[in-house]
Order: sequence, then C-alpha cells, then structure tokens
Amino acid sequence: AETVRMAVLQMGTVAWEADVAKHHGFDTAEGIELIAKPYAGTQATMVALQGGDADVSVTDWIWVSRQRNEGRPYSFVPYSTSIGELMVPAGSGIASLADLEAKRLGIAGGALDKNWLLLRALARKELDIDLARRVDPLYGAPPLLNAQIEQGRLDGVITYWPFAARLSAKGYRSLIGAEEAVKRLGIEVKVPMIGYVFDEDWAKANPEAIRGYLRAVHKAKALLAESNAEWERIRPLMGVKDDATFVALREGYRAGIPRQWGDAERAGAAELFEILREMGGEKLVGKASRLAAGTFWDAQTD
Amino acid sequence: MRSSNHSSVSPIAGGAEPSTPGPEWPRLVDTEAPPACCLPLLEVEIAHKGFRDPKRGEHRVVLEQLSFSLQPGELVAILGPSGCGKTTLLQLIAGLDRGFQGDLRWNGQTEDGHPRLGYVFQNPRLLPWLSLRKNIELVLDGQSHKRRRVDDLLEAMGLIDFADMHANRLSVGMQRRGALARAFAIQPQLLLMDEPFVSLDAPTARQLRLLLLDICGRTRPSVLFVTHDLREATMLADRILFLSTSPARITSEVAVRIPRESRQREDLVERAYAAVASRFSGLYP
Amino acid sequence: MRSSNHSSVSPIAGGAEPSTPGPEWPRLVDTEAPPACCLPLLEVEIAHKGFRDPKRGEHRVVLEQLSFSLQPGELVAILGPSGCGKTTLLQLIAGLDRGFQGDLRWNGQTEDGHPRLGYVFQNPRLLPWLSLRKNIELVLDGQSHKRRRVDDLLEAMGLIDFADMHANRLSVGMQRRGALARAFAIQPQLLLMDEPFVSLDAPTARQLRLLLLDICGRTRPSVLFVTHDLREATMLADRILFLSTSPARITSEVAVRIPRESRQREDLVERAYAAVASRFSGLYP
Amino acid sequence: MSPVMLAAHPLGLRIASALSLLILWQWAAWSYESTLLPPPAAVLDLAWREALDGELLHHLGATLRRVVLAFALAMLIGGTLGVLMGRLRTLDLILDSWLILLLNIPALVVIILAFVWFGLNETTAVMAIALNKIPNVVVILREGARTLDKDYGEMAQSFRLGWRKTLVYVVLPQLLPYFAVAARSGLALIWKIVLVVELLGRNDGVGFMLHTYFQLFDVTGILAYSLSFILIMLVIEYALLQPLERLANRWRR
Amino acid sequence: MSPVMLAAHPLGLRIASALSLLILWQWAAWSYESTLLPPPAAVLDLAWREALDGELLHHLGATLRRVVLAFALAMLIGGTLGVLMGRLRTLDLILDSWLILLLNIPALVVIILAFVWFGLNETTAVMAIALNKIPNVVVILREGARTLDKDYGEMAQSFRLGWRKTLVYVVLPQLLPYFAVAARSGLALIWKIVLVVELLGRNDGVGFMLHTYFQLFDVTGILAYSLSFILIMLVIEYALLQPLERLANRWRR
Ligand SMILES: Nc1ncnc2c1ncn2[C@@H]1O[C@H](COP(=O)(O)OP(=O)(O)OP(=O)(O)O)[C@@H](O)[C@H]1O
Ligand SMILES: Nc1ncnc2c1ncn2[C@@H]1O[C@H](COP(=O)(O)OP(=O)(O)OP(=O)(O)O)[C@@H](O)[C@H]1O
Ligand SMILES: [Mg+2]
Ligand SMILES: [Mg+2]
Repeated sequence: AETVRMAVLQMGTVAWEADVAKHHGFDTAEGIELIAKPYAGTQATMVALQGGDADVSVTDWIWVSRQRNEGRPYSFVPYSTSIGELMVPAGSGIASLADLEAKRLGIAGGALDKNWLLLRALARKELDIDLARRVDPLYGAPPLLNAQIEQGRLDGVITYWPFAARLSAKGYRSLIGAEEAVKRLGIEVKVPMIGYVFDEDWAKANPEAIRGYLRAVHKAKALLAESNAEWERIRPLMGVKDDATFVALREGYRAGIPRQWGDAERAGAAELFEILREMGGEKLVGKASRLAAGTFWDAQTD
Repeated sequence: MRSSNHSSVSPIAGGAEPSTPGPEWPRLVDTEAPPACCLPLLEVEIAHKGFRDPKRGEHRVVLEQLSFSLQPGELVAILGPSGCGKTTLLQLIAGLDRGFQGDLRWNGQTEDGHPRLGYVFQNPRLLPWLSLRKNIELVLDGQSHKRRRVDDLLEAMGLIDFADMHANRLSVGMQRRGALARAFAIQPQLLLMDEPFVSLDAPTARQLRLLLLDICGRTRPSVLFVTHDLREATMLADRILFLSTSPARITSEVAVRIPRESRQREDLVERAYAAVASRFSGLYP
Repeated sequence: MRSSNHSSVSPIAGGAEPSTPGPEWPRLVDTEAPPACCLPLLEVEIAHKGFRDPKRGEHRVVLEQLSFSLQPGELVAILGPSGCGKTTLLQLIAGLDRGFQGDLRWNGQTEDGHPRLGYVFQNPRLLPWLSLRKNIELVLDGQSHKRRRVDDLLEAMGLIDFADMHANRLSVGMQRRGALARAFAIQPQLLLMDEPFVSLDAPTARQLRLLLLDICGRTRPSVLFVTHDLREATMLADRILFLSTSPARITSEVAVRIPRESRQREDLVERAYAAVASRFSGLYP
Repeated sequence: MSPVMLAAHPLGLRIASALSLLILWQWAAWSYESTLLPPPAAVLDLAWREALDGELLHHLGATLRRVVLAFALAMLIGGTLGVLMGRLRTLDLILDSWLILLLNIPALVVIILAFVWFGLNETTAVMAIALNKIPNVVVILREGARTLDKDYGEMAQSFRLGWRKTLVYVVLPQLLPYFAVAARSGLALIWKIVLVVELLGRNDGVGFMLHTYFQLFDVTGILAYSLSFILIMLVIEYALLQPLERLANRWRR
Repeated sequence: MSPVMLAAHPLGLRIASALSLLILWQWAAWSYESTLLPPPAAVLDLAWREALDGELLHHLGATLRRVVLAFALAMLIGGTLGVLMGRLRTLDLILDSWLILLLNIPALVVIILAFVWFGLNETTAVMAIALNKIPNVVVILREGARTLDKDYGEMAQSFRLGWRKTLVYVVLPQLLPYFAVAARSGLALIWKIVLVVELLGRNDGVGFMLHTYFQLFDVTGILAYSLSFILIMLVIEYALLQPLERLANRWRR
C-alpha cells in the first residue's frame, strides 16, 4: 500500500480525524497507509509540508493560491467551512459590530487574519467604518487571548473556532461568526475556508494515493458526523477537561463539515478572494489579482 | 643554625667599632630600646600564621611567636632567607590577611586608629590600564595640587618623560620606581616596603635611598622594609630584624646607630656594614 | 655621560692590578678578543629598535647601533641603567620580538641554526595553575628520567619540599629559583637571564651563582645575563658589557680574567670588583 | 602572533568579506531558484518599499526601543548581581539555584506567565525580555568577578581607595572583556527573545511582522525584516561596541 | 573578601534557598488560586504521572540528546573558531561581519530555512541548533583569546613548547572562565533554541510538549515539562559543571 504522510496539529481537529480513519482501517480499506505526524504548531505542519516531510497538510486556499503564483503548485481540497468567531463575555453590552467602538479586542493570528479581515469588510460595508481604527486591537497567540479575556482584560476576541468553542463552553457567546460575515457580504453559499493541501505534482504522480487518502478521511468525517460514541472514543485526544468544552468542540466540528463543493462554491471563493485582497492587500495574497488557476484540486471527481 | 630563644638589640654606632658579638643573641628585654620617644606606633605579636595547601590539605606554619614593635618615625629593616615569611608578615601588618593568631596593636593618630599606609609591594602592582601618572593620582584624594605633587615625584624618580605611558609598557625597574612614587605620594604615616630597591641600577638605587631618607627627615613616617641587601639595611635602618627560616621567628635584632644626617656618607655606612656583616656571616645555613 | 664611538675590551685579571683606564672607552676593534675559540655562537647587530606609544603615536628609540658577539661557552654580563633596554635586547635575541632593524647571525649546532634556549625572564613567569614540578617538566620533552632530573634540580634550589605546590603560592624568591630551575633543566645551549639572582638572600644567591658556574663547567652553554650588581657580574662573567641610557649602545666592555675554577674565591672576586668598580664609578649620570 | 600583511587594509578586508557574503547569497539564489531563497535584490526591494511606506521603520523602532530598554535593565541588574555573586560566596550559594532555574526556564514560559499575570502591555513585555536576559548577564559577570586579580585588590585595599574608586579603576577594567561578552551575546539574545514576545502578544515590532510573514510563508518578507534589524545591529557593533572596545583595550601589549 | 561565617554549611544554605523558592511558589499559588498558577504538588503529580506512563522520559530523552549533540558541536566549532579569531586579526576581519550576521539572525529564520532546505530530520535539527549557538561561543572565546597573557605566550615560545603543549597548558587554562561562561550560558541558550526547533519541526521533545500544552493553555503541563528539564540542567550544573570548575580553579589564591 502507498503511504500518505499527513502533518497534523497535536490535539487538533485534523488529528482526531486521522485517528478515526486509522482506527477503523479506512486507510487500508482504500489501499493506502495513512501516517499522521503530530506537530506542535500550525506553522510546523506547513514547514513539514514544504520541507518534504509530509504529503498532506491542512491550511487555507489563499495560501495555496499565493504559492501557485510563485511557482509552487500546491492544491486544495475542502476540509472545513468553519474558521472563526467574534466572542464576547455572556453579560457583555456589545450587541453588534457598531458597539465595538474603542473596545479592547483580541485578534488571534495577527493583522492579516481572515476572520478579522472579513469582519472589517463587513463593518465597512454595513456601517461604513474601518474597524481597525475604531477598536483597540491586541494581536496575540490564541491561547493567550483566551486567558486574557477570561481574566477580564479584553472586551472580546476574534479567534479560531476551536478556541471559540472552548470559550463558548465557558459561557461566552458568539457575536458573529466569519461564516455569517461571508453571507452578509453577499456570498450566499458556504465556502470552505480550509482544506487538505498537497503538492499537485505528488498527487499526479500518485493518483491512487491521493484518491484513497481523500476517501479515507471522508469516511472518517462521515463517521464523526453521525456517531457520538466515536467522539467518546477520541475524547482523550482532545485535551478537554469538561463536558461543555467537549460538546462545543464536537458540534463545532460537525458544523464545519463541507456539504457542497460545486461551481457555486468556487465562484464564492473567487468573490471572497476579491474581498480579502482588497482588505489584506498584496501582503496577504501576493502580487496576483485573481485566485490562481488550479488552486482547487479537480481530479477527485471520479 | 643556632637555636636561640633570646635576642637583644645590639647597637652598632656609625664610626664606632662594633661591640663584640656574643655567641648567642639574648632576647630583647626592653633594655637599650631603639630611638624611642613615646608610645610605639605598632606592636606586633604574631602567635601563629600558616597556610593550608588546598591540594594536599597540609598545613604549613610560616610565622610563629614573632613579636616586635615599631616606634613612630623609626626605620626598621627585615632580613631573612628566601621564602621565610617576610612578605606574609607585611601583608598581616597591612591588614590584607586576617587569618592568623596573634595581635596587632595600633597607637595611631588617625580616627580609626590605623595610620595612613603606603605599601610598596614586592611586585610593582601598577594598574596596567592606567598611565603612570594616573596610577599615582589614583591613590591621592582630591588634593588640589595633585598634579604638581605627582610631577615632582616623577621628576625625582627620573620618570617624568614616561608619565603618560601605560604602566605595563615601562621596564620593570621603571615600574618599581613608579610603585615607590605611589607609596611616597600619599605621605604615609606607615611605609611598608618589600624589597623596594631591587631591579634598579646602583646609581639609581642609591639616589632613591637618599630620597627615602630625605622624605623620612621631612614627614617622619615609620618605615618597615624588607631587603636582602645587608649594606642597604645598614645604610637606611635604625634597627635590623633578622628572621629565621620558616617557621620564621626573630633570631636577632641589631640597632644601627648612624645618625640620619650622615647616612649618605659611604665610609660610615661601609664601616657599620663591615661590623654587622662580620657578625652575621654564616648565620644562615 | 661621555659620548664615545669606541669601546675596547679591557681585561681585568683576577688577582692582577687592572690596567689604568683611559678617559674614553675606545671602540672594540677585534683586538684582544674574549676567550674565543672559533666561530661566535651569535653575532648581534642591531641598527635600530623602537616602540610606538599607541596613546601619543610617538616613537621612542630604545636600542641603536648596538653590536657584539657571543662565543660558545662564554659568560657575558650586561649592565646598564634602569629602563635602558636590556630586557628588550634579550627579547630580540630570544626571537620574541622581530620588529627591529638589524641582524642576528647564528652559527648554531641545531638543525634550524638556533641553539636550544633557556630564558630566565625578569619576572618568573611560572604558570600559576601548574605545580612547581609540572612547570619544569613542561619544558622537557619526553625524557625518560624527567622526574629524577627535576627532583635533583629542585633539591639544588632548596625547593624540593614545595615541588607540588601551585607556583603562585610560592614566595617571589622561590618562584625565581623555580624559573632558574626551569631554564637549567633543558640543558640550554644559550642561556638568557634577566636579573636572575635578585630577591634572593645573600647565602642563597651565592649558592645559586656557584650552581650556575658548575653547570657552565659541565654543559658549557653560552650565557648572557643582565644584572645591576657589578660584584655579581665580576664574579660570574668572562666579559661585562655596559649599556648607556636609551637609546642604548655599548659604552664599554670589560673582560674579567678570573679563571672559572677560582670564581668561588671571594678574595679574588673582591679584588677584581674593586678594580672594575673604581673604573666605573660615576659612569652613569 | 597576528600576521600584519593584510592588516594594513582592515576596511578593505571587511568590505570584501561582506561583499563575498552577498555574492554567495546571490549565487545560491540563482542556482536554487525558488521563492524559498529569494535573491538579495528582491529582499532589498521589499525592504525599501516597506521603509518608504513607513511600516518597516515603525516596526524597527518599536523593537529597537524594547531591545534597548531591556538591555539597559538587564545589564544593570544582572551586572550588579553577577559581580556581587562572584565576590560573595554566601550570596552565591543562596542565589545559585534560583539563577540556574531562571537561566534554564524557557523564554516562552516566562513570557506566558508574565503576560498572564501582568497583562499584555509594554511594561510587561520589556520586563519579560529583561528577565530572560538577566541570568545570562549574571552568569557571565559572576565568572568574571571570580577571576579578579587579588594583587590589585590588595593594592586598592591597602591604599584605601574606597569602593567607588576600586570599582571604577580596579574592578571594572578587569571585567571589561566580560562586559563585552555580555553586551554582544546579550544584544543577540535579547533580540531573539523580543521576537518571541512580539509574536505572542504585541501589535508591532519586527517579531510581529516576522510572524505575519511566517504565516504566509513569505521568505522574502522574513528576510527583509530580519536583515533590516541585523543592519541596525551591525551599525551598533561597528559604530559603538568596537570603537569602545578598542579604546578600552588600548593598554594591552 | 568573602565572609566565612555561613560558608561552613554551603549545602545547608543551598537547600534552604531551594526550599524557600518552593515555599514562595506554594504561597503564591494559594493566594492566587487559579489554574494559571498551579501549586507545586499539582505540577509534581502531573510530572510523576507522565514519567510513569513513559511519555515524559521519552520527550526528555529526545530533547537531551539534541541538546548534548548540538552543545558538543557548537563548543568544538565555536571554540576553535573563536580562539583563532581572537588571535589572528586577519581572520577576525574576514569573519567578523559574518559572525554578527549569524549572531543576530533570529533563531526562527535559521530554523525555518534549514528545515525547508534540508528537510525535517534529526540531523538538520541538531545542525540548526548548533548553528544558532556557534556565533555565541565564538564571541565569548574570541574575547577570551584577546586577553591571553603575552608573558606566558613568550615563555612558551622561547622554550619551544610546540602548539599542542602551548594549547593545553598555557592557552586553555587562561580561557577556562570563558569556556565556563560559554558552557553555562550556552546550555541555557541551546535549550531555548531546541524548544523552537521542536515546535517547528519535530514530533517529540520537551518543546513539542510545551507547545501542545500551550495550545490547551495547561499551565500545569507547561510547568511539569519545563521543570523536569530544568531539573536535568540542575543535575548537570551541580554534578558536572561546578565540580569541574572548582577543580580547575583550585589554583587561584
Ligand atoms: N611594549 C612596549 N611598548 C612601549 N615601550 C616599551 C615597551 N617595552 C619596553 N618599552 C620601553 O623600552 C625601554 C626599555 O625597556 P626595557 O624593559 O628593555 O628596560 P630594561 O633595560 O630591561 O630596564 P630594567 O632594568 O628596569 O628592567 C623603556 O623605556 C620602556 O618604556
Ligand atoms: N597563599 C599562600 N598559600 C600557601 N602558601 C603560601 C601562600 N602565600 C605564601 N605562602 C608560603 O608562605 C611562605 C612564606 O612566603 P613569603 O612570600 O612570605 O616569603 P618571603 O619571606 O617574602 O620570601 P621572598 O624573600 O622569596 O619574597 C612560603 O613558603 C610560601 O610558600
Ligand atoms: Mg617576599
Ligand atoms: Mg628589564
């Protein structure tokens, strides 16, 4: 069987999925051997992919498009539609984007974070304000921001969905999610933001491997979507201490499973790229003005 | 070497014939005290001083049962075999090493009872990163005519041309003169000197000895100096202490009675020297 | 100081009266050469040696137009005022400083033309982190009876009890003896010594001088040594070179003709000393 | 020992060496031909553009401010403590285990704890950086203080120089090489730590930008920012540290 | 200068000092009462459990292996280079700018580039760590080599000791304090860098675990892993470095 090495974040969602696939032998059933390599940071999984230490990793298509423009043909298959949320304390007076005026807002992932850019785009469209100038932003590492808001040092955080889920388990509420922001920005379809990313040349050279791999992980996804028992089984991998967090993570994961991946979604992605390019500029998307051709992997439709 | 429990001050007057030496030096019993006037500046009474060798854990006794006193204005020379503990003795007196049994009694003039100290170490110990002049100015407190004083001293030492050189670029003899200048500069009340005039050519050494006498005449410090040169000791000292090999004790003590003002007269010194030397030939094994 | 272009070797035989000194020292014209036998071991011809003071950028001349030669087995003493450049001269000869104009011509026996060198520096320069014994063993190559040789030497120096002490715990005089032992240990063909016997008490110093003569009698090294003690120079040297103040040149040269085997006789040495001394009194300004 | 031949043109040698580095890089970029190793020109171009639009200078300034503040703090506290520990055996015994703990605690842990306990603000950031550097300075200067020459100390003591003169003229000159080591390796260490701090919880600074570019895997951006800061370090080195050191070492033979 | 009073019980003093640290921590944990500062017992408990199920020891071992290898490599290469640069002015001039570049390049950048160019394997990891440490060692030993006493060098030269004896008996003893500094601050530095390396490209090691716990913001876990490693460092310090140093410094008065 061909081996497919997958870089996963230790205790991250992708690692759960990989574990399910392996546990139930989905990989061998599809004629491959899946090897999940754990890393301690999202950056590390990307280093692994680029350093040739992994065949597949998980990231967004903006990155893929940018790499393709620079001559490195990575390709993308949807993994999840969830990206992030703007979380505020339960009793917070903040009810809408407009209320963020002069609030201390933690932003995970820096100034070019997609959640942040989408919310800024939305604020500009709906309220005609530049959120970046209205709030008092604090960029930081997501776990640190969670700790800060719990200590009452922040009025809200924009963070990735697993961290948002942990907060919601503690009674924080979501003011607005990135998915909703996309919708309000005029893109009706659910666009998957992050996905399995791999080297196109490798995939073309190993068509069986990539096909088998994708089938195996989709089986795992399907199982996780249905079975609560399966979630109980992988619970030790999740690093959760309480049921509320456990449930929040489970439901968050399920909500993000992409249901559709057709031309409408791709067109939505192109629109979204346009919005993000406007907000993030060249720094985010590189020199290209359009989503690079071939960013989305096509050979899977068999 | 003869073992002796007693030593006495045997006066040797310049010009006069030396009194015939006895076969043993009886212990000093305060008879015939040195040119004393009043209270001694310092009474040294060292019962025991040793070093532990960290390698072998052995304890070596260096000084034992050593006592003498130093009068104000007195010049005392210390002679003794190499390695017997002369430097150690000066270190104790200077307060640089407190790890000994015994007592140092000061009857000083300064507030803390200790006199102002000038120390000419056996190695010059000038700070190499400072110029010669800075080395000397360093030990002077904010005197106003600092620079004048230093210049005068350097002039007298024949070092004025080298005042701005880093100390480590001077020859050893020059460094030694620098160290002398440093000790003289502070106008010490007690001057400790460890072989101050070695590594100097004869004319320079003689000139510096005379300078020392001159300074002693003017500011009257008490001086305790180590030397291996009996002639030098005879010329400069009021009293000479002879130490035994380690553990060092004072084996004998000789008072030299050349008047201060005639010490530059070589004939007198030579005569006194012959007397002292004849007595001590063969004292060290 | 008298300016002189010429100096000559004036022989002073032990026991004989010195020839009357002329008012000026005519230059050495190879007449009356020292106890020469064959080719000199070393011919020194230094045209110019100076130092740049990095602080003031000034250039100071230290040695100028200095030339002499050293015969195999010869003992030569160098005297000169403090700071005139004696140490610098030894450094040049030892090859430690190549920044000079002039020439050193070796007619050596070893493969590279340079003789095996023993150097007693003006400061002992023993490595403080090694014991005394290791310091000496260090300079010996894998000889088999290393330890015996070192022990014998330490015994002769009176240091055998201190063989295992770290060098920096020894007194200065003991360190100096250690440095002598180190230089003697390698059985040098050329022995450079910079004031080797200072900081030693008179009996020890005398004993070591005799040891040096003994070694010279046995292994016949050429010896060049600096001293400030004319009496010592007279006792040990075949020839004495007098240097002027900087820029140093050889102002005069005296051959001392005491036979090697009678140099321990104090009366002969004293007589020769008197002769040399009377001639040179007042030579240094 | 040092050959004099080439030493006559130290500047020439320096420039040649720097140039050869550049050429090596250019050559490697050509032969590798990938955005993972951009050529110097591309990096320079980006740095230039970023400098023009003001971003680069702003971030450099922010980082530099933190570096300088933390450096001064660490040298002062660490230097004092190090010298004292080198001289006073009891103090050394007491603080030794604390020192090793602090020396080996991961920067990350200190920074996280500092941020968590004292909040994500500028003061905490500078403190956290200094706290990471202090044990390093202590270790270096403690070692230096242990090697102080007793001879000079005795000289100072017998001539009653007093602690101030002793410190300035006797102790510090002997510690100078150790201060030089602490300063040079210290600037480098601080600059490494400041990156982590900025990565974890600041809105500006070179570390913040490096992290942003790292997320996008934009090597050109990473190099543009690191090299700009290294340039500042080079200027500090050649315009400040080296002349100072030369001056202070002039006395050596 | 050092008071002798308490020095009679150095071990007691040490233990008292370590204990007081523990007590301080316990007290802080009590008064703070939050998962952000767990009490010592909780940390110890976790460390113990992790040690029992084998995970902790595995990660510690992996990190230790990397630390030791990189340390040896860095000391060897950096030491040689540093001494040579300190003695040979020409070499110093040539390599100086490279050195400062390497010294100030962020660990992150070196590690990323190394991983991307040479692949994510153990050799690259160790190399990347060593490469981060080498300039530090060079800087320290270069400074040391500059302060070598000319007197002893001249002695070695005139007695024709040859380079081997000169190195072992004349040069190295003088460089010892600098080696001690390089070793101690170096171990600490390497241990900081190894964390970044393990974060970015290894599947095990303390750094890997620290970051995992960081993602979960589990301070207990973070402390358990850091302290376990610090414990190893303490052992190295007290069982190896300090006795060695004492032995080597015995000659000092
Ligand atoms: N490295 C140096 N830099 C500058 N000047 C120096 C250096 N070494 C020696 N000198 C100068 O050279 C002159 C001669 O020094 P040298 O040590 O040779 O004297 P010396 O004859 O040995 O004196 P002494 O009898 O005092 O030992 C002195 O004026 C000294 O200042
Ligand atoms: N720090 C030390 N540790 C161990 N022994 C020491 C120490 N200092 C001195 N000694 C020993 O004490 C003895 C006396 O040393 P000291 O320096 O006082 O002799 P000295 O009389 O001055 O000799 P010299 O005439 O050679 O200078 C020597 O045997 C020496 O080895
Ligand atoms: Mg002495
Ligand atoms: Mg000299």
